[in-house]
Amino acid sequence: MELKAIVEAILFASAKPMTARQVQQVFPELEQPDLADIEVAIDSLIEDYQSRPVELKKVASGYRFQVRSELAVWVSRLFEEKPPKYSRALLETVAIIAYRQPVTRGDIEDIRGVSVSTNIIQTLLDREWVRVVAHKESPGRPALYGTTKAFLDYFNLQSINELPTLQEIQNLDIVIENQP
Amino acid sequence: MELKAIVEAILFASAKPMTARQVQQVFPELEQPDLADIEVAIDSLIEDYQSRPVELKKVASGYRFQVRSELAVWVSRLFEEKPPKYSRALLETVAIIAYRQPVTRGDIEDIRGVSVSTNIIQTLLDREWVRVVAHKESPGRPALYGTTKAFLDYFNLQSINELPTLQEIQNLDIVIENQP
Amino acid sequence: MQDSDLEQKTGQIFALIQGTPLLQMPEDLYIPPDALEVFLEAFEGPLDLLLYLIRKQNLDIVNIPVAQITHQYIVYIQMMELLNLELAAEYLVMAALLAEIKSRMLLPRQPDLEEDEEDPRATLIRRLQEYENIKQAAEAIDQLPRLERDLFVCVAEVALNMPKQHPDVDMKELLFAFKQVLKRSDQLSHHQIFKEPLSVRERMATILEKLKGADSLAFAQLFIRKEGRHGVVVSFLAILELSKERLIDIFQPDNCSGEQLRIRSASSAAG
Repeated sequence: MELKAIVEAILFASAKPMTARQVQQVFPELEQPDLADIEVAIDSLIEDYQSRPVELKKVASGYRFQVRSELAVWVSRLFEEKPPKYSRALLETVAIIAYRQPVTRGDIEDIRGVSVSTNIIQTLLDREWVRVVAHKESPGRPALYGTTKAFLDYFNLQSINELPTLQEIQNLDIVIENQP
Repeated sequence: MELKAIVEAILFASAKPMTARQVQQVFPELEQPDLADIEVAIDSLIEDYQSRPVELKKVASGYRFQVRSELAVWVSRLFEEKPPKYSRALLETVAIIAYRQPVTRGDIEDIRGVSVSTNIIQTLLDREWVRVVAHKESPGRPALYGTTKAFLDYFNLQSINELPTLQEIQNLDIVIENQP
Repeated sequence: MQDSDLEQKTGQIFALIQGTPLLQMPEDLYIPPDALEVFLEAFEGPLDLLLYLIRKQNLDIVNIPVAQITHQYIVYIQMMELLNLELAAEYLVMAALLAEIKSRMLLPRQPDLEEDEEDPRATLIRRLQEYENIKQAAEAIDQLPRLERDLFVCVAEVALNMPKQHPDVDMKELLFAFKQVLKRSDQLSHHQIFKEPLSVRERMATILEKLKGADSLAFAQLFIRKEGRHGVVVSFLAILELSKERLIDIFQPDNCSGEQLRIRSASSAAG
């Protein structure tokens, strides 16, 4: 019962589909339930959500909660509007990743002098402008971020070299209307 | 019945808290239910989720589904990055802004007795916890800061009144006189 | 009562601090010197330090013995100077204020003079109270459940055929944001931080990513023939920089098979 509740919470909080094995990994090492128990919990949840507006569905990369397809049409208007502009914090973060890759979140915070929210990193990962290239072997094994091909494509760059040099940026006279 | 299912799906699909009014806007123009009906549906959902691993919670900028706090400790391990820690200086600064808004940077410095670093103000603006609400009509026209709904959302609050109560300042007049 | 207690302890001289005899070791200073430094740095400013001194002795803010507190405060300030801690100017301003209050209290009252200005002692007490309230409120806010730590938003996916909408970003906006970063960080440090050519930084990321799928890679695998001489230089610089930043190890396999140098991520070397 308790296990089922935790599994439900984990699957709801995860931004990506998760396999039973991945769910198991979320538990502290010494308290990991058996894979079979997790699978039982998941099956039972699938049953529970059978006739609810949201269903627990198995997709290629694992299980995820999703809006039942009959209701998707109602929800779709939620995504039609143009999303708001990115914050300056996000733009600064992606620029630092581009110029200083591979960097950890801590490095970015040092350079910006302020903390970087998980949200910003997640947005950049979701947009596939940024990827985790490796993990640094220091306490907490923080992720090292780099930019992607999609980032270059979006900004119409052949390679990262085509970004202006620091010197050029400093001499650049950029005027931006309605700054975020 | 049908309406309630759609409202539930909309609230689950949205990444941000939504007000009843915003939920109403998601419906096609000619089929928008009454605001009152949406509110009834939301109240009923809050009830339904009362004893589930996930709760429907009202925060400053609307309703959101979130993991019940008792389960948070299990879910937190889902995220690689450690949650940010906030320094005392930052927390005291945002507390002053929250309780005394609108305030200038000078006001904050008067209360804390030390200068406020630009980094702290920058972090608070970045996180969109505070914003410039106006400029004071005094030399230099310093910015007046106030807190935002995002600040309240972050701390699970509906309004500024839900912040921990501030102690009253004792009246000194009587005590002072009989000092040596 | 407190005062007579203190007087008894002032018989011996503990130390000379900048020529001033330190007569009495504040009771809470029996801490190893390293810890002392950390301890003193933990104060958020003069008000915080004063509050600490007051609370430590269970004194009432509205009834503080100014002479005693002033003395203790000055001892702390001197400690900080002795440890070469960077002392914010506010600490010295407060020391002067305390000294002024102390001297005023020794003088007979001059009622007509005091009418138009607030008693500095009353002002100080009010500020201490106000700061303490905020300090407590900040601690209470820190305890509130919050996103990222105690609260996690639940989102259900919507399987739609239409692509997800993303905000548009102009290259200008990106460069403008970066220019702001450079402007904020000081001139010297960003030349340090952003000194390698971009192609090298990017290659560093690529090499790390290649290593994710392999225990180790031979040097030769890192050079791409069609990139020519320039590509070789870029790869080479990237390897050196990765090694310098301790992200990879360069090693020679110990089987003596005459094999070339290889690299592995610093993580696999540690394990």
